Amino acid sequence: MRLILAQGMLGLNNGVFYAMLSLGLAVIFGLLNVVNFAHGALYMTGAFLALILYSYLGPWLGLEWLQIGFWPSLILVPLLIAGFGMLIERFMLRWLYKFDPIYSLLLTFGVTLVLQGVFINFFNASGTPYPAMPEMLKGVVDLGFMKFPKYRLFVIVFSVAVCGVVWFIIERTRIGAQLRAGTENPELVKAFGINVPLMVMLTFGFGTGLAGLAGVLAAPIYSVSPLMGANLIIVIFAVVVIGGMGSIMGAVVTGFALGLVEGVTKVFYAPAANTMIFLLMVIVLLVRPSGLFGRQS
Amino acid sequence: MTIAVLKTGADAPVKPMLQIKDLHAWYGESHILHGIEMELGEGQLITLLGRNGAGRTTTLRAIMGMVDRRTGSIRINDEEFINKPAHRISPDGRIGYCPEERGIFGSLNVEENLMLPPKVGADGMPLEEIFSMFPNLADVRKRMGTRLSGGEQQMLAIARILRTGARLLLLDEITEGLAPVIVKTLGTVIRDLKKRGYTIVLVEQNFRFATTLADRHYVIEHGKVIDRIEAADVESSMGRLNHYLSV
Amino acid sequence: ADGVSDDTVKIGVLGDMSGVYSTGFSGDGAVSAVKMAVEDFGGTVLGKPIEVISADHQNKADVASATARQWIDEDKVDMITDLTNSAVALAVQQLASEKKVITIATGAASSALTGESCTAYGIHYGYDTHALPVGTATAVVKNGGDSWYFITADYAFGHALEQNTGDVVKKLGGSVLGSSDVPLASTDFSSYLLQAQSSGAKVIGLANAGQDTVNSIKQAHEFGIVEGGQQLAGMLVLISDVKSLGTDVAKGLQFTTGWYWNSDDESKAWKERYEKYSNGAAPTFVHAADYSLTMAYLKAVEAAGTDDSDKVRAELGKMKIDDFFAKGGQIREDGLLVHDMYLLKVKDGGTDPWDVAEVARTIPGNEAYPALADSGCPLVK
Amino acid sequence: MLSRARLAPLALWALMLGFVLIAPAFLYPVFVMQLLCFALFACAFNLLIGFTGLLSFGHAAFFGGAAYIAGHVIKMWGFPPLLGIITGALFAAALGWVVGSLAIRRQGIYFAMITLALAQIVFFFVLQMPFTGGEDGLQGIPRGYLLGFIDLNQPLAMYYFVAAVFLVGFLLIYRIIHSPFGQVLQAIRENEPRALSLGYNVDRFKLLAFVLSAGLSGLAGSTKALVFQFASLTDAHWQMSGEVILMTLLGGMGTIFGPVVGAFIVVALQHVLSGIGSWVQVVIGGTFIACVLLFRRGIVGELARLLRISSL
Amino acid sequence: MTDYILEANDLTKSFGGFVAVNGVNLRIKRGSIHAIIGPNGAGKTTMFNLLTKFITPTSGKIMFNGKDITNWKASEIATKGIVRSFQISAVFPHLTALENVRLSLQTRLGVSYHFWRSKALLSELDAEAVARLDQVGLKEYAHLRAVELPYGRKRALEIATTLGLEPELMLLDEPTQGMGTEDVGAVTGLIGRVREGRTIVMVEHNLGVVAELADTITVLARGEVLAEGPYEEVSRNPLVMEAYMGVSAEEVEA
Ligand SMILES: Nc1ncnc2c1ncn2[C@@H]1O[C@H](COP(=O)(O)OP(=O)(O)OP(=O)(O)O)[C@@H](O)[C@H]1O
Ligand SMILES: Nc1ncnc2c1ncn2[C@@H]1O[C@H](COP(=O)(O)OP(=O)(O)OP(=O)(O)O)[C@@H](O)[C@H]1O
Ligand SMILES: [Mg+2]
Ligand SMILES: [Mg+2]
Repeated sequence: MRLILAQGMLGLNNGVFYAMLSLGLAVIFGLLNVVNFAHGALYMTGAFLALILYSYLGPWLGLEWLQIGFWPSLILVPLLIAGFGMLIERFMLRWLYKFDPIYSLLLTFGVTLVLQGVFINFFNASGTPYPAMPEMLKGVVDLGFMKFPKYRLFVIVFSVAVCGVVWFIIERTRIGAQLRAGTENPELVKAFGINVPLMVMLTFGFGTGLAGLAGVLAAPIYSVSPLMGANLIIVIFAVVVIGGMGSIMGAVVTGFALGLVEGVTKVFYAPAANTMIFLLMVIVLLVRPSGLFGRQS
Repeated sequence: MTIAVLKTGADAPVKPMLQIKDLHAWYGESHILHGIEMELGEGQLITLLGRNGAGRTTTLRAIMGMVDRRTGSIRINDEEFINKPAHRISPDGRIGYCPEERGIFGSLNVEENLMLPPKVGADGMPLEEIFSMFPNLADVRKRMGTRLSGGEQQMLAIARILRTGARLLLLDEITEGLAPVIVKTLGTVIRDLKKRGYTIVLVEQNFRFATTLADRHYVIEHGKVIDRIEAADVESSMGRLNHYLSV
Repeated sequence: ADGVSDDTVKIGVLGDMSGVYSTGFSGDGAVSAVKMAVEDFGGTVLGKPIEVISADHQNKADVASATARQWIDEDKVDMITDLTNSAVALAVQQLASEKKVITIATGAASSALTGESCTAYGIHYGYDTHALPVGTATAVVKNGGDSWYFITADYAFGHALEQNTGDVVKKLGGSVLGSSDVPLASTDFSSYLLQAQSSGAKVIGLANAGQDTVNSIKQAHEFGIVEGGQQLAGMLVLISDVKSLGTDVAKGLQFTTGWYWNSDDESKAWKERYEKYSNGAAPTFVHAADYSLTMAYLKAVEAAGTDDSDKVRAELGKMKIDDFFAKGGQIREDGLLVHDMYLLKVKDGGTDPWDVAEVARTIPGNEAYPALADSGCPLVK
Repeated sequence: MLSRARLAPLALWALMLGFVLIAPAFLYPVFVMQLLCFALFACAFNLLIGFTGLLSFGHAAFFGGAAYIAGHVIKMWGFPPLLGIITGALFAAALGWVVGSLAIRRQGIYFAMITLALAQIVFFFVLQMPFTGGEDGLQGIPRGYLLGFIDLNQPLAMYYFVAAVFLVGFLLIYRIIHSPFGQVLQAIRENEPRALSLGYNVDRFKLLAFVLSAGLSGLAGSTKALVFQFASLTDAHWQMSGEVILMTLLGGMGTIFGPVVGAFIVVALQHVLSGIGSWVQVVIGGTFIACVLLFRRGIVGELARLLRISSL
Repeated sequence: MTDYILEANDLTKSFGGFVAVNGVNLRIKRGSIHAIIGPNGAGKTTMFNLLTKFITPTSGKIMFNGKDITNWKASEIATKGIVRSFQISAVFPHLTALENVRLSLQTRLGVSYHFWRSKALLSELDAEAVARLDQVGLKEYAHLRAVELPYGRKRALEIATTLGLEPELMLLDEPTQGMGTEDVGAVTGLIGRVREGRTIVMVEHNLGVVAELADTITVLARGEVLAEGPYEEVSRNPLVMEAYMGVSAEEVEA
């Protein structure tokens, strides 16, 4: 039982990343009808930017004292990634909307390869540890059934909050209202004088920014490696197929839940843990092809 | 069928607000509008009449840039709009558009729907005034768009553009599928708006509703204006109109 | 055939240039060591130039074997070395032997290379999964760590290391409670560590290497496992790993290695030369092995008067290998280089940044490695 | 006089056959064999994307899966090489049936994501099944004797065997495209609801196309396993699925010769650039982006357009 | 055999909470042309989709020639004699006109799954395909790709293809939509010609066409049947005038 709880906590910890990434993917897909394959790579880039800002930027600039730590990175990196995402949207994706959405998938796949390749070249394929975990988050908390690292607990709490905020923005504010309206009827929203192309660009930036944020959060846990996003993105796709692209809530809940399921599976039959999510996907496809939270089409 | 020659109204006494010349529009490959010509002075109200599928909705959508392709000339307050991107048309022309299918967003509640279109002018109606004009809406402020009755949706669609400060309103079949009592309310509202100096293009199947309001009628068929009837001439043109519109 | 084929002696360094083993084991460091040896040898042998080429096998056996195949078929490589990653080494050794080309694996550890998968042209130089636990596991069990749980890199090397370590533990009366197989280059070991923790074993044996080892040790600390009373035993640890862990995390860690730069003056001198040669990068024992084997190979070519594989292999078997790296070394029929090993213990930093450990015990070659009679190699039966 | 529309395909046929026949005289045979295996793989993939309009992001599962099965039956069960690769192909077809049945429940972008995820299950199986050798791969697959007497360890014998497999596969694909079945596939790709309204059971056609494509990919995979005497995780990895998409896209989706050209370019590129390490990935990714943005028709597709020929 | 080739009983379809078709009863007389009219969004296309099983009804029953076909698959329905056209033109754009028509003939050969045979064997169908094209005046366009045909001819090609299946029952969704006056005339004439020996159900906004062709008219409004009968009767029905034509009953009287 203790082990189930403990693995469950770890699962939840992974679920954080499933949730944050599928959230960003859902935001992007919802408005642009683009499946952003590069989402995993942007998550990886986020982690690397955090690492670079701390360990490499100073030396590169010849300013040895310059070390941008975790907290500033938590704000800076998502912005940088969002900016990068917006460039991709503005100069590449935008030309593809009028074609089959398959082309945007392939484009972002290409972007993934480029990003991976670049980082493998500069940092090699194995992981580099991120040394700047904030002091106050070092150490463990005794949860009774296990000792759980403070930082990981922070990540869980923080990302639940982020998901909540995103949900609030999308579902409860005027910007969110515009986004949701844009999803429903982009043509009319445009006719109301809202600059939909700009909004699309910002949304893409926002979605990718979330990936960057997840990357920063991941950096102190997993070592930062060029392939960290590659395997994740496929899991995220399965999460998305299971959850359905219907709702923001759906993405988040499915993400956390599947992390949990995966964690608990490790207790019973560890080798199946990797496949568990994919098997669930098969079952969902058989029973409810549009996904758990998806709109029936 | 007879195709009447369009009489251009050179004697329009008011400042022209909207002038359309040789407007063509396409959906994909289908060529829907074949050279629409019309004009409208400030503060006036015109209606577009015609049978189902004649192209009236498409005329409004073409003005809003919501067709796949359009050519010709659309001038609003002497500014050319034919090449404007869709999202600049409403703000630059201070246009409010109320689409045929009402365009209420199901995932937004009434207030969010109301607040969605950005302001295009300073003199938009404040919310209180809107709610006093449509008391029904005040009661359902927090209800989601999908849950509204047809009448409520229609009112919301009109209210939504009044808030923005638009001066030129394009209203498409606002009485469609509504109970007579709501139609009457809408009639009052439109009259009121006209009094306040709004310029209005009304697409209507409900001819009776239209005649009481309009300064002028355009009859559209197969994407062309086939006749133009001034309010004063309606009585004498009843025969012609019946021919155009009845079966 | 006498003389040198194609008028050059070509050495191929097939290593992990970008992956988990690219620092410490393989990578540029290995290429430098081989090149340095070639230069030290004079750049020519039997009057013919010596050429060194290198490639990245990306830890993929198929990439490695395709590269090796082309090296042999097209580029006429005479000897292939490094071969860090046991899966790679096994694949290439097999292929090369079919084509009668000598391979000298260093970074790879699996004892299968000279055991059941041995070949007539395959040599294993430096250490293996049999020798590693002899020092470390023995020391740990003798200290009371008699129940083990393994975290194992899920491929040839990890399984061999787990197997061999388990044998040592059991022989000394200890027990193995279980194991978790972890894919190579994982970044999150937490759930496996929890399994290990809840198994109640006194010792968590890390049957992995490189970055994997570093990450598992780090995360064990992160989850408070060591404070919780369990002991970690890294079965393959490099001094570069110790450095990247930091001595506070690694303090007290014991590990077995094939060479330690600070064990004698000759080694110290070589380390200094190597550092100069490779712009300041310090060598690990794998790099030392790379240097040593290159020298040995070239000497054998010279002695044989040809680069013909059969003759060179015979010379290598006859030679005594006794340099700064291998003391009392001998390459046996099964391809194994038997030499002394060292049990090191992490200490607080000395004067040199690389002075992270002290030699706790020198393990004589015949204790570290099984006797030829006990070799699983079909060639010696 | 032959018209341009007839001459151009003939020229390409001649070029391809000529190359296949004499290539080993001036190129490293193993390299050419690799080219041919990937060319067949890309053609098989193209059957789906180019002629049925389905983007599978999981074709590595069939390529790699078949490689393992062929390797296993040849190495452990002593199957002769030809029977071995046919077994591999049949296995891939069966796997294709399973994956296809699930995936065609969703369309477009979802289809791609589902095939990707399902292929990942296959990947994990390959990783964990005892007979596959996990990360080590399945090594040392003997080439053996073709039909009992042709020694495939002879480089040229092996080469012409692979060339024959390629040509048979290519001709089969050519025939499928130009069969009554192919005609229906094209109809489905162009207007699925219309095909349905004409009485075609669209799902069954798609599934059969999927199975054929999977089986032929399997043929390519098993052959590659025999060439390298190796089945490895790389063959089943999603990046392989991406590579075959690139080959097809680059050469020209929905063209006959495009995938062959695309495969040649990609494989040659990887070969030539192998010295620059991981920059290869960057180049490949960049090529992807360029293809998608600049010439979605691919090389052969653009050529056909320049020559104003409807298909090449 | 009943007099009615197709009967829909109490057919209902709801999307989420929204009921697009609500308890519609529809009976189509054999050999007639039956028009369905009604305001936009009345549920006409949805009706077509239900009748051809492109979507599954929420409830209700569909009978074809006295047989219950409610649970048949779309492709099955098509092969058994109910073929539809689409509101937006539906051809195979990159196939030639001939190939388009041939696809509808091909089903009879039973070779559609034969991936190992050459499509040359389909040429035995060419003569008939050309005849079909001739019927709609497209003979000289046989080798042009469909995408190159003007809009009106595409609709004609679509009808020729539909005819290839020799359907007992044809469902045409707005066959004249988006056409110029001359094309409307041509298509009307074409429908008049091909009605011989079959039943046609059409959705059409162009009342001229409806008046000329239809024997019976069903008026749908908000998913329900508002009126049914011959054109003269329906067009005078005050409910219809109000809901569809937009003139109220008093106006008519006045
Ligand atoms: N998105 C579209 N794509 C293709 N054709 C369209 C589209 N929208 C409308 N049409 C066609 O354009 C023509 C004109 O339509 P429009 O909506 O302008 O008619 P209308 O006069 O407003 O009639 P009503 O609203 O009564 O149907 C019709 O034939 C219609 O079928
Ligand atoms: N898949 C769907 N999901 C939700 N609502 C739908 C769906 N399909 C149709 N509807 C709704 O059902 C109603 C009827 O649609 P339908 O297409 O049958 O109208 P129609 O009578 O054919 O109109 P038109 O003359 O414009 O073609 C419309 O309000 C439409 O929005
Ligand atoms: Mg309209
Ligand atoms: Mg319709």
